Amino acid sequence: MDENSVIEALSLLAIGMVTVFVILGLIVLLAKTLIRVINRYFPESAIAHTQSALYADDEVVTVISAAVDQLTGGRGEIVEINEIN
Amino acid sequence: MDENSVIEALSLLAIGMVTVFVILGLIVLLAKTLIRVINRYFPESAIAHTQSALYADDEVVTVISAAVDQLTGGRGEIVEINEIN
Amino acid sequence: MDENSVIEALSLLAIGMVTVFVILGLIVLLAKTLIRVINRYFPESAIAHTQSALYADDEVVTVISAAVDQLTGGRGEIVEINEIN
Amino acid sequence: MEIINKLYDMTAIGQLLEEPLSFLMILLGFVLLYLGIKKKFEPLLLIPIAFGVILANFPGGQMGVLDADQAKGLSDSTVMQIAADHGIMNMLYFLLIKTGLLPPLIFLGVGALTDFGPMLRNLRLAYFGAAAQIGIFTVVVSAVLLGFSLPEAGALGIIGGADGPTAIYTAIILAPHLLGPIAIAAYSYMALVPVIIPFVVRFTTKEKELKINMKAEDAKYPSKTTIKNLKAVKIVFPIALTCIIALIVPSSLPLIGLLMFGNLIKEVGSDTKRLFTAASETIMNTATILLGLLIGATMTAYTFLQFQTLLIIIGGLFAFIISIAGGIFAVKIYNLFATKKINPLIGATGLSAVPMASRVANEIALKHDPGNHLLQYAMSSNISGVIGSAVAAGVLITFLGT
Amino acid sequence: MEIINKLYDMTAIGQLLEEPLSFLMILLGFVLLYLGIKKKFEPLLLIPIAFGVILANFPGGQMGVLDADQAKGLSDSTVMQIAADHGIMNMLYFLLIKTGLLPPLIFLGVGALTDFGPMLRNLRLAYFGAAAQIGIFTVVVSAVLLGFSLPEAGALGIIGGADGPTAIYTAIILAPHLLGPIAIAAYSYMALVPVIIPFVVRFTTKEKELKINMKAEDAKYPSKTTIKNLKAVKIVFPIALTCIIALIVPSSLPLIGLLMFGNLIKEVGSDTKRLFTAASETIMNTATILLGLLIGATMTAYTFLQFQTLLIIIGGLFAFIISIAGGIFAVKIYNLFATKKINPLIGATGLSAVPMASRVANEIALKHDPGNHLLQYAMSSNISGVIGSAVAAGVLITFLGT
Amino acid sequence: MEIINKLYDMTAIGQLLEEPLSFLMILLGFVLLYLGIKKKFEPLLLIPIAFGVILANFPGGQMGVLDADQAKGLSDSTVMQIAADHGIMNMLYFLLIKTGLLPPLIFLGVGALTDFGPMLRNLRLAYFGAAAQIGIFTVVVSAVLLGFSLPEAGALGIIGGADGPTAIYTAIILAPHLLGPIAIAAYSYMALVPVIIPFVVRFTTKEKELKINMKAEDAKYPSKTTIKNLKAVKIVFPIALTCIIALIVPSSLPLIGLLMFGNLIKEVGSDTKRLFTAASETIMNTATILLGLLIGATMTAYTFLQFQTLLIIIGGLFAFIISIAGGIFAVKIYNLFATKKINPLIGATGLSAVPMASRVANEIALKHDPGNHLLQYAMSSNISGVIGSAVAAGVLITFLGT
Ligand code: NA
Ligand code: NA
Ligand code: NA
Repeated sequence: MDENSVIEALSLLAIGMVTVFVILGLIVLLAKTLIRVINRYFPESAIAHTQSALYADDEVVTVISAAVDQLTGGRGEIVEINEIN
Repeated sequence: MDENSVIEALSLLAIGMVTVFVILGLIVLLAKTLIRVINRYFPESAIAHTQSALYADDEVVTVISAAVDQLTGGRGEIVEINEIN
Repeated sequence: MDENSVIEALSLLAIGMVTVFVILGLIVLLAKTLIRVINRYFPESAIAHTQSALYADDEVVTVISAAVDQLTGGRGEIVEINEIN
Repeated sequence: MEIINKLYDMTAIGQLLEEPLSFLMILLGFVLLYLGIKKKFEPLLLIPIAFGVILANFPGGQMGVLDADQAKGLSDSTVMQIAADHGIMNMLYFLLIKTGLLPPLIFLGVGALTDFGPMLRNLRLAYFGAAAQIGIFTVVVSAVLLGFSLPEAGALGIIGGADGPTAIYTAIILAPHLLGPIAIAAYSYMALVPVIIPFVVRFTTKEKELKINMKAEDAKYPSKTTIKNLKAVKIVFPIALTCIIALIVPSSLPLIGLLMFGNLIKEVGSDTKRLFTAASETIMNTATILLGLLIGATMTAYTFLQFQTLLIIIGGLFAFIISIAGGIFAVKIYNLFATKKINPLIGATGLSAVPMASRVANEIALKHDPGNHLLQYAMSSNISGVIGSAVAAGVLITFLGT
Repeated sequence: MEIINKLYDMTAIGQLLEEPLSFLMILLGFVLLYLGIKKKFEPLLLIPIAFGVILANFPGGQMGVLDADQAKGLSDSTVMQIAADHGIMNMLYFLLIKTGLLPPLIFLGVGALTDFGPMLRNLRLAYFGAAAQIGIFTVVVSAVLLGFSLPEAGALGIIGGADGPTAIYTAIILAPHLLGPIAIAAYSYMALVPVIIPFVVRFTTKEKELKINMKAEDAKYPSKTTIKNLKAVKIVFPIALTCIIALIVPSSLPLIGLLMFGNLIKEVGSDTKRLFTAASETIMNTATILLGLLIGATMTAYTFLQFQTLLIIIGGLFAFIISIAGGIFAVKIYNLFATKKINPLIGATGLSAVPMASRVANEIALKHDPGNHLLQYAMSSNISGVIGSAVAAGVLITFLGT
Repeated sequence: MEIINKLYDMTAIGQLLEEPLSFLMILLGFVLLYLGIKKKFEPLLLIPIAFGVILANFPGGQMGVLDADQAKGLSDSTVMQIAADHGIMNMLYFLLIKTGLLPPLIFLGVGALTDFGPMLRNLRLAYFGAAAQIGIFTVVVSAVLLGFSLPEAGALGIIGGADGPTAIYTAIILAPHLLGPIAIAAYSYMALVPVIIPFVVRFTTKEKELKINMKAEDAKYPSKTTIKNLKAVKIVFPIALTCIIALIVPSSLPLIGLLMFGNLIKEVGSDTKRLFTAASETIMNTATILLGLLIGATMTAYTFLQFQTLLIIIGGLFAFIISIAGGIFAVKIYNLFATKKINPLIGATGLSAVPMASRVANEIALKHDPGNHLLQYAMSSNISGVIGSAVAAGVLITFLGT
């Protein structure tokens, strides 16, 4: 154990924690800006669309799963349902 | 810019275009020969089979697609139907 | 052809055949021990479960296959049915 | 204070301010991302290229490929040394790009996804895939006149082949330092085919020509040969084609050989399903993602922001235009002598850029005559154009490669 | 008799008896197999590692990676020479691990499987992914005090990042001779998160704090911004994040850059489906299997059975504990000043170990209040913890790498 | 005129006329394609090999692997240098074949596709997978008598193991210059198993023996042990087997170790699904396509059209015949002493060539007694024959490898 190393390790502790906080701060800041800019200039019908689509999908998946379940006695699994673009 | 290079580039223009035409000519010739030879010696029930199979396939695919459509509310897609050998 | 090589080849014949028999003997011995140990200490409901599952699977597969067959006119193939864990 | 200095040294800020041109490249990365994501310009290639550009131009991350001077002699280093000294991007670049490995691997996948049926049913039209290579060689001559070296001119001209992997393969062998701009030009113009083809068609064809109905001509002058056993023909064809190319332009073999092998294992069918999956999915997808990222990684400010790049971008466009026009005029000349007329759009698709060129040609034809579906015909010259440019690449590599 | 001698020389028995410690390693392999198969501790990593350990410690099969002394200078040999002299495991080790290639490739896949949605919806919580890196740096200091060199201490500390590929990447660069124990410690403690987190939580939090209901808080103090176009945000976010990291900690770029690229091609959707499949399946699965086997192969008796290994195992545990506690106390401090309270479990998940930490946190919360579903909130700090540890790794590599 | 000369020089015609034997090889390529495509002889291997042969024997395309003399010392060159000087096929050959990497990778996939169930249920029959290795060693002796060097003789003999990757791995290590003919012989005879086994059976067995009904024998003398927990046994078995092999014949470990690891990740099930997919699909398919092409690429006229090749083809056939007969006679000897009789077909399947040999044996049995389904029994000796030949390969490599 050498004293310089300990000092460098301690300075790393400072530098490292400052850096992660700065970076995550910048990321948060940037993400907020992004969201605001996109909300203002490209709002689209996004929320409604994606969310409802999500629920719809869930419903459909449930229906299909039930059908497959019945056919396979609970042993079948739907691996993938691809959405048509 | 050097004169020899220009001359070589021009000769490349000639060589290149001659080569692509010669090769595609040979390919066409060979393909025609192939078709003729296979038509004569290995005609099989090929046309009828492949073509009708094609249409049949299309029909079947349509039927299955319709079924899947109904089940998935138009969101499902048939990724692949493998034919049994 | 050199005499030493022939002798080495013959000794390889001996060594090789002894080795494969020894190894497969050890494997058999070990597998038997394994089976016995696992039978005694971790018997679980294994046989019943896996075997019946196997038959059940076959039945289910038959049913699904029949359905797919009917839909596809015999041209469809079930690529994979994944079991839910 | 010392800690702040250390922090500053850790960042890329200092170096970036010293190389402000890097900002321009990062901006270019954003533009390419926009084109790939929003405008859907060849997203499979442009998005990885764009991301590669961004990663490469931030200094300090070792994500950019060394320029030609820095890389001199590096082929003598082991991949481990390259990775240790210059990072994983350079390692992958030397292992996969410098060796010329990725383009043939992608051609293997392309072959497995190509159907030669339309070409076999309309062999006559395959010649226009030859005619439409004229842009390549014309631009080679022009580039030499503009001061490019012969190998550089060859790499520039091949953009006119309108085929990504062929252009990249040729550039790797003839002028690796121009790989970035050539790849960008090739894929951008391929993405712009829906704009470029109509533009050229407008200035080179007449309404009457565009109305030539291929199906009607076929009905008037029916072909004498029908293919009785298409499966057999499709299996033998790639083998035979490989032999012809191997005999005449062996330098094209790494491309055409793998293209045809991919096609063969597709046509053989279920017996080689595992090979088909490897070619068309595993290898193809992996090669695509790496190829894109690595091409992007070559586009550092120092390498890309040269006057040459501008000339390549312009030259590439001319190569495209001349190739399309070449195909069209070849049809016109053919029509002078033949009674069974051909729609000049079939010449335009000799460019390749499969299958978008064919779709564009089909749309133009339908605009002039709603009953004129010529997609299947266009696919014939379109696919033969792929072979044509690979052959042209072989010629260039033979005569200009070291 | 001579034949029996020859037979005996062929076997590994003689050599094994000379290196009896190898038995211990093989036994460790069995234990790891048991943990991976029966206890389901990170089976995707522990099973290949365990099998690699077993293969490596039977002498004569050339399935173990050379130790640092034996490997000195081997980076100058070609892969063919390495394979010929030391077998395929060493060849793959030098080609894929020594170069640092596999961890970024795995991050490419991880990115393609990560959803930043929860983090974007709860940005405030992302800070706790920073706080929970404290274990890394604290253990670096402690390790130096215990006599480790600085680079070794850095590699040891990074275990506290609770992220496999990051730990492995850092170890490869800072202290390749410690790769085995570090990887084992990292993955074992990640597998033990369901034990470690409740343990730390019990000693650092009060019942009342654990009952803080995130949804109720959200209802009381609703967020001002809603995301109107989530898809657009999710596409731009990985690009922007890459630029920030590239600017501040370029050394993290091989990890974060590929993580974000993987995420981008996932978010773009169907246009880049082929790239997504390559990243999340082909490359990810292949890299995982090879990474596991090769890490196992580094764990030979000579390399692993050192006092250092014991210290790494202990140090790694402390790094985990301190990171979790760091996250928890950061929340407590925040709660002192804020009116909108946060459940300290959200701090604990800043550790990363995605997504198990979040699931564990959710279960603890539900135990104290059956209506307190905080999974989505936990995922925010959880994912930001991945970024946090990659940044920490970049800092360590910048200052301690050669 | 000058242009025509240049054109002629570009083609392969001149060189081909100088090496007319290349035509013979190309012809052989066609024959192999015919066998693979039309006759369905191991299409997954023979079609890529055949295509590789065709590509390799057209001069000028750099698609053929250098012969031993030309390749001397090339392992000291980096892959980049090899690619630049000798093309991508040589680069891939040195990277993937010369290193011995592909056969173990294929064994990883084979293991993931193998079910040890039949063997575990009929352990007694596993011994015949040992007996049927006699052809290997007999032919080694014969080959030495015919003038082959010992390593060459070992590589020749291993054809009698009737297992592709094992034969290729052994040939790579013992006699890389014979790789092509050995691979061709191994896969051809494996494809011809439906002809060879009945032929040998006809001359070595009596009607009465072929009618021995395994199920009836089992009913008469029921086995004392039943497997109560098959899943557990199947998980522990590959681990235990690996340890035995590692202890006795460590040289087999690259093959057996990966075979068993592949099997383990299959048996563990859903927890290691990603690894299973990587092993049995991604890695397996990619390795198969490359292995085939590269083996074909080694078969240039100069290397293949040697008198040795003829001897290898003949020797390989004898190795097959003797192995089958060895298995059959081992059963006969066993039947002399045992009361519970065994059908000699179970001996024949000790050859390996999984699973075709078992299917052929089953058909022969059914022909003599329509109720005699012995497929499951045959699979036991069949699979143990795979282990047997990998062990034999290990012995040969230990004593004959440098
Ligand atoms: Na073209
Ligand atoms: Na973390
Ligand atoms: Na065998």
